[in-house]
Amino acid sequence: MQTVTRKKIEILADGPLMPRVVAALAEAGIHGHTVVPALSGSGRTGQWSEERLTGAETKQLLWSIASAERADALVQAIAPLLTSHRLLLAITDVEVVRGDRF
Amino acid sequence: MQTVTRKKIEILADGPLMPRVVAALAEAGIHGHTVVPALSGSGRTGQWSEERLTGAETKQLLWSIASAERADALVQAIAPLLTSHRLLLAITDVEVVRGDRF
Amino acid sequence: MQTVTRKKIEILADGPLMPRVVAALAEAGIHGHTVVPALSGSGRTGQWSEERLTGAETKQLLWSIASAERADALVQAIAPLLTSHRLLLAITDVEVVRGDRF
Amino acid sequence: MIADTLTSPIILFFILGLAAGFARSDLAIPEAIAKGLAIYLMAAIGLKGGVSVAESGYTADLGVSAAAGIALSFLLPLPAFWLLRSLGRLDRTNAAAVAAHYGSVSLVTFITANELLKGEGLLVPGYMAAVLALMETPAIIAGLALARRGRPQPAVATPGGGLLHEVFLNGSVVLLVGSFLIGLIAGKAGIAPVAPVFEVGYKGILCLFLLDMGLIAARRLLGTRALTMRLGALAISLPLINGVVGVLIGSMLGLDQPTAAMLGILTASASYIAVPAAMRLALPEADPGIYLSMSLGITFPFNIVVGIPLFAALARVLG
Amino acid sequence: MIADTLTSPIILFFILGLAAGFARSDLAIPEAIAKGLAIYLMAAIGLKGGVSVAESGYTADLGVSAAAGIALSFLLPLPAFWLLRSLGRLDRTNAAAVAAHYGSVSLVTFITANELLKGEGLLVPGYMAAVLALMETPAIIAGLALARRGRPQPAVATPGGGLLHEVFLNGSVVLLVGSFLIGLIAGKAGIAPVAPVFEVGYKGILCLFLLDMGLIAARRLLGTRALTMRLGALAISLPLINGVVGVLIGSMLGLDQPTAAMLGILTASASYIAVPAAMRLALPEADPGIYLSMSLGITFPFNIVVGIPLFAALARVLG
Amino acid sequence: MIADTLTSPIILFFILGLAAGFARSDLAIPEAIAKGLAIYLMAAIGLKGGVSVAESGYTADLGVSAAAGIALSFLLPLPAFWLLRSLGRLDRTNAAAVAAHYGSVSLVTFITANELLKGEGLLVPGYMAAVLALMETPAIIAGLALARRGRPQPAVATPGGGLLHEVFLNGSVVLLVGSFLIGLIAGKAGIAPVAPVFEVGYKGILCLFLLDMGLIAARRLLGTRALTMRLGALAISLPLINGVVGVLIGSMLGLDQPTAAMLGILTASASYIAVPAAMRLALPEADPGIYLSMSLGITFPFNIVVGIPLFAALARVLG
Ligand SMILES: Nc1ncnc2c1ncn2[C@@H]1O[C@H](COP(=O)(O)O)[C@@H](O)[C@H]1O
Ligand SMILES: Nc1ncnc2c1ncn2[C@@H]1O[C@H](COP(=O)(O)O)[C@@H](O)[C@H]1O
Ligand SMILES: Nc1ncnc2c1ncn2[C@@H]1O[C@H](COP(=O)(O)O)[C@@H](O)[C@H]1O
Ligand code: NA
Ligand code: NA
Ligand code: NA
Repeated sequence: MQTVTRKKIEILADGPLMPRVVAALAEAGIHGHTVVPALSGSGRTGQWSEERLTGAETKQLLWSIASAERADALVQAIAPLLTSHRLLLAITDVEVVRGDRF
Repeated sequence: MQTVTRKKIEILADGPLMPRVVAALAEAGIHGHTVVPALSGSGRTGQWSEERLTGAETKQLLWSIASAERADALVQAIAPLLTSHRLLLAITDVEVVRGDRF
Repeated sequence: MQTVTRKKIEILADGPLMPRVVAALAEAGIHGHTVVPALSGSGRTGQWSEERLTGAETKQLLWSIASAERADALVQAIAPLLTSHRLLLAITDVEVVRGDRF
Repeated sequence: MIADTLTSPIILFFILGLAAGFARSDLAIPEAIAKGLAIYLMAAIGLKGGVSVAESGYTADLGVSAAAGIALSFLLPLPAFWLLRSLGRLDRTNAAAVAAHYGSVSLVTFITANELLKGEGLLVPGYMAAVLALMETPAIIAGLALARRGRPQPAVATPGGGLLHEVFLNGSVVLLVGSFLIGLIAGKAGIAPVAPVFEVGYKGILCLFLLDMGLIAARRLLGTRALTMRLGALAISLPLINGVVGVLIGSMLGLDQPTAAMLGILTASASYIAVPAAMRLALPEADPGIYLSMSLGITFPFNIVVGIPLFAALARVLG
Repeated sequence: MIADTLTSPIILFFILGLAAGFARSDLAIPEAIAKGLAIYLMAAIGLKGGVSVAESGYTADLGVSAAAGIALSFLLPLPAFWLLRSLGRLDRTNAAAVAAHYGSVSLVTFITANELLKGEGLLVPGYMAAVLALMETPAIIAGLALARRGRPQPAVATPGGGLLHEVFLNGSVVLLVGSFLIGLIAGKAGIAPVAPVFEVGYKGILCLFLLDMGLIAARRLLGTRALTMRLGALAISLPLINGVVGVLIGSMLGLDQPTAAMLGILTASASYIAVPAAMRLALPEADPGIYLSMSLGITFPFNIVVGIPLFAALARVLG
Repeated sequence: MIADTLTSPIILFFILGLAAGFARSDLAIPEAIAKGLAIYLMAAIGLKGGVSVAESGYTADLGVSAAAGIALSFLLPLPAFWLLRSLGRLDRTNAAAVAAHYGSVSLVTFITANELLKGEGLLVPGYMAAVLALMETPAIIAGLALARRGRPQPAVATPGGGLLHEVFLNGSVVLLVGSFLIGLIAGKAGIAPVAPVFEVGYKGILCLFLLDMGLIAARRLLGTRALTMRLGALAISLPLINGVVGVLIGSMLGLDQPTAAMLGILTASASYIAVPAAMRLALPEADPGIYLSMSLGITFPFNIVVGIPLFAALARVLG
C-alpha cells in the first residue's frame, strides 16, 4: 500500500481551552482530531501535576493529521491565541495511507 | 553518542481492537510497543469522549519504534484492517540511540 | 506566521525514574516538558499493563520541545542512563512558531 | 407506579443526568469512578443472588426462568434483525449487531427495576441475577450467526478464539457469576461481615451511577450522526415487543408476578456494555454510532422511565 | 473552638495532607478519586438542603440569606479589585480574575464549617446549600465586568456563549442545585432508602477529601513562582475583611447566629473550582499561578484552621 | 482454619480474582480505584491502631514488638540474599533487590490476616499497625547495603537524597503513621463521627481490593519472562522460613498468641508497593520482572491462602 506525506499537528493546551482550539481547527477545515491527557509538566511559570481538583491548569495534548495546506491555515488561524492562551504548537511530517482522508 | 534514524509508528484504534493491532505488529516482526490513552476526539462519524461506560468506542494510541523495513512490513500487514476497523496510522522519521534494539 | 525547525524529544521511562529524567533535561538546559501517561506495553522483558498497584513498572512518556543544540546536549547527558535505566529516547524534527521560546 | 417512579431519588438522579447532558453542562463522572461503581453494583447483585439461592435452595422456578431467559436471548434477535433490515433499512452487518444488543440485557435496567419493584412490594427472587448473567451472551452468538449467514467467513476465522473468550470471560459475566458463587458458598452468615458495604450502600451508589448513565445517554444522543427517525422508532418498538413477549412467556410458564415482570424487563432491555465490546471485536465494520445510540441513548431511558412500570403492570394484569 | 477544631479528625487529616505536601512526600490521591469524592459531597449537601427545606418550608430567612448572598458575591469583588491593584500591584486582568475568586465561594470550606459548627451545637439550616450555589456565579460576572471596563471588547465577543454556559451550567452548580431539587421533591421519606450512603458516610469521606486538599494546597504553594509577599498578605486580609462584612450584614439582617456565621464564612471563602475554570476560558491572559496560589494555597487553609472558628466567635458576640 | 479461610468472602474474592486473571478475562479494576481503596484501607488501619493505643496506653508489649519488627526487617534480608545468590543464582544487584522485598512487609497481607485472625477469636492489638509501618523501611536500607558492598559507589551517590526521601516519606508510610497519630490525638470519642466509613465499610472494601490483588497477581505471573523454577521455589521457601522465625521470636519474647502470629505473618510477607518503587529508583539495573513476580505473583497468594492459617497454628502450638 502506498503512503503519502501529511502533517501531524500537536497542540498542548489547558483542558478548559480545548474547545476553543478545536474551533480553530474547524475554521482551518480540519475536522478530525484526538485528545490525549497529560499528567504533569514544567515551564517558565513553574510546574504542575495532575492531582489538582480544578482542571484549570491541567494540560491536554491534541493530535491531528491534516494536509499541508490545512496545517498552514491552522497556523494562521491559531497564531493570535498562541501567546495569549499559552498554547504550544508543533507540526511534523508524517507518512499515512489513505491520504485522501485528511 | 551516535544517533541513527528509525521509524516511529503511531496507530489510533478502539481499545477492544488493540490486541489485534498488536498481533499485526508481531506479524511484521515488531515486538516493542507502548499504548497511551485518549480522552476525546472527533471525526467523520461524530465526536466521542471518555465518559463512556462501554469501552467500545474509547480510542487508544499505540506508539512503537521500529526499523524502516519492519515499518514497511507493518503497513502491508495492517492495510486490510485500516478501513474495516477504522484505524489511523502515521509514520515518522525519528533519531534514536542504540539503534540495534529496533 | 513564520515557523522554524526545532527538536521534539520523547523519552519513555518508568514513573519513579521520571524525576531523574527531568534532572537530565535541566542539565542540558531544557526547562520545559510535559509528561503523558501510558496504559500498557510490551518489550523484550515481557508485557505490562496499568492495573498494577505498584507504580514501579508503569511507564510515562515525556514530551519536550527544544533547540537542536540542547537536544544534542541531552543525548550526551542521558546516554549513561539509557541502558541501565531502560529508557527509550526518540528525537524528531518539528516546526514550531515562536521558536525563541525553546 | 409511574408517579411513584418519578419521585424516587434513583430516577430523579437519572433525570438530572439526562437534563445536564442535554443542556451540555460539563458535569462529568470520571470514567474510573463509573467503572468502580459498576464493579461494586455487579458484586453486590451477584452476592445477593447467591445468598438468596443458598437460603431457598434450587427451585423449579429457578430452572424455568433460566431456560426461558436463555431461549429468549437466543431467539429474540431474529425478529429484531428482520425489523431492522426491513423497517430500519440497515445493512446485514449493522442489523445483526443491533439485534444482538436487543437480545442481550442491561445490568443497570435490572438493578433499577429490582429497586423500583421492591418499592411496590414486588420482591424479585435473588436468582434472577444468575438469569441476567445467563442472558448476556446467547444473543451475541445469534447476532454473529445472522451477520455471517451466506458469507464466506472472511477475516473472522482468525479472531474466533478472541471472540469466544470475550463472550464467556468478559469482565461483567465473570464478576456476576463469581460473586453469585461466593454468595452461594459463604451463605448468609458468611456474608454478614461484608453486608454493610454491599447492602446498606447499595441504593445510594445506584443514584450516583444513574446520574452518570443519564449524562452518558444524553451525550450519546447529542454526539451521534448515525441515528435516523426509523431507527429511533425501532429503539422504542423493540423493547415494547420484547418486553411484552417476556412477560407473556413468564406468566404462561407459571412464574410468579415479580419474576414474570422481571423476565419481561430483562428481555426489553438492551445491552450497552458487554455486547458493544464484543461487536467492536467481531463485527468491526458495524457502526458503533448506530448500536450505542439506539440501546444507550433511547432504549435505556425509555425502559427506566416507562418500560419498568409498564411491564410490572402487565404482569399484574396477567398474574 | 480553635482547640476543638484542631483535634477534629477532619482538620487533622487536612493538616496531615499539608504536612505531607510540604515534606514533598509522594502521597497522592488519584484525580479521578478526588473528583468522585467531590461529586459525592455535592450530591450529599444538596440532598440534605433540599430535604430540610421540604421539612421546614420556605421561610423569610431563606429569602433574606439568598438575597444577601447574591448581593455580597456581586459586590465584594469591587473592594478586592481595588486592593489587588493598589496594594497587590496586579494589572487589571489579573486583579479582576483574583477578585472574582474572592467574591465567589468554596464548597469545601462550607462543608467543613457545617461539620465544625455542628460540633459546637450550631445547626446551620440546610437551605444554606442553596445559598452556596447562588453565590458561586455573580462574582464571575462582576470580575469580567471589571476586567473589560474601558476595553474595546476584543476576542471576548466570540466566546461569550461559551462563558455564560460555563457560568450557569458548570458541573458543580448543576449538581448542587439538582440534588437540592431532588431532596425537595423526594422529601425525608423518599430519601430514606439512600440515606445510609449520603448521611452516614459523609464525615469519613470528608476526611479523605480534606487530606487531598491539604496535599493540593501545599503543592500549589511549593510549585508556584508567581506569589509575592504582598499577594500573600492579601490572601489573608481579603478573607478577614469579607468574612467580617458577611457576619455583620448577616447579624444586621436578623439572621440567627449559625446562619450569620455561615454567611460570613461563605463570603470569606474563595473559589478554586468553578471560578478558575471560568477564568481560564474568559480571561486566558490572567495567570492561574496567581489566583490558584492565593485562593487554594493560602486562603483555603487559613479559613479552615483560623477563619471558621473566628467568624463563628464573631457571630456569637454579635448574636 | 484453612477451611474457614477458604469460605471467607474476603478470600473467595481473592480466588475469584486469581481465577479470572489466569483465564485471561478482561475483568479489571481501574488503577485509580485500586489506589483509592488502598488509601482508604491505610487510613482505616492507621486510625484503628491509633485509637487502640489511645485506649490502652503504651505497653511494654508495644515496645517489644516494635523493636523485634525493626530488627527482623533489618536482618532477614541477609539470609535471603545468601539463598537468592546461591540457590537462586541471581547476581548481586538482583539478589539484593529481592532480599529487600522479603525483609519488608505487605500491607494487604497484614489487613487480611487481621480479619481472618479476628474470625478465629484472635484479636491482634491495634498497635501492630505501627509495627507494620516501622517494618517497611529497614529492609530497604539493608538491601541497598548488600547491593553496594565492595562497589565503588557509582552513580548512586547523586540520588541518595531522593532515595532516603522515598524511603521515609513514601506515601504509604506517611499515611499509615499520620492516621495512627490522628487516631491517637482524636481518641475513640473524637473518631466516633467518622467511624461509620472507616469501621463499618472496612471488610466490604477489602473484598473488592483482594479481587483486584488476585487479578494483579495472576497477570503478573502470566506476563513475566524472568521467573525460573528455582526462584519460584524460593518465593515459597522464604516466607516459610521468615514466618517461622518471626513466630518463634515473638513467642520467645513473651508476646501473646495473636501478636506472635501477626509478627510471623509480617516477617513472612513481602513488599510489593513501597520497596519496588524504592528499588526502581536506587537499583534501576535490577529487573522488576524478578522481584515483582516473586513477591506479588507467588509469595502474596501463598501467604493469603496458606501462610496466615499456618503461622496462626504455629503460634497456637507455641503459645
Ligand atoms: N485527522 C485526524 N486526526 C486525528 N484523529 C482523528 C482524525 N480523524 C479521526 N480521528 C480520530 O478517530 C476517531 C474516529 O474517526 P472517524 O472514523 O473519522 O469518525 C475520531 O473520533 C478521532 O478520535
Ligand atoms: N520499540 C518500542 N517501541 C515502543 N515502546 C517500546 C519499545 N520497546 C520497548 N518499549 C516499551 O518499553 C517497555 C520495556 O521494554 P523492554 O525493556 O524491552 O522490556 C515495554 O513494555 C514497552 O512499554
Ligand atoms: N518546551 C516545552 N516542551 C514541552 N512542554 C512544555 C514546554 N514548555 C512548556 N511546556 C508545557 O507547558 C506548560 C506551561 O508552560 P509555561 O507557560 O512555559 O509555564 C508547562 O507546565 C509544560 O507542561
Ligand atoms: Na433484551
Ligand atoms: Na467569598
Ligand atoms: Na517480610
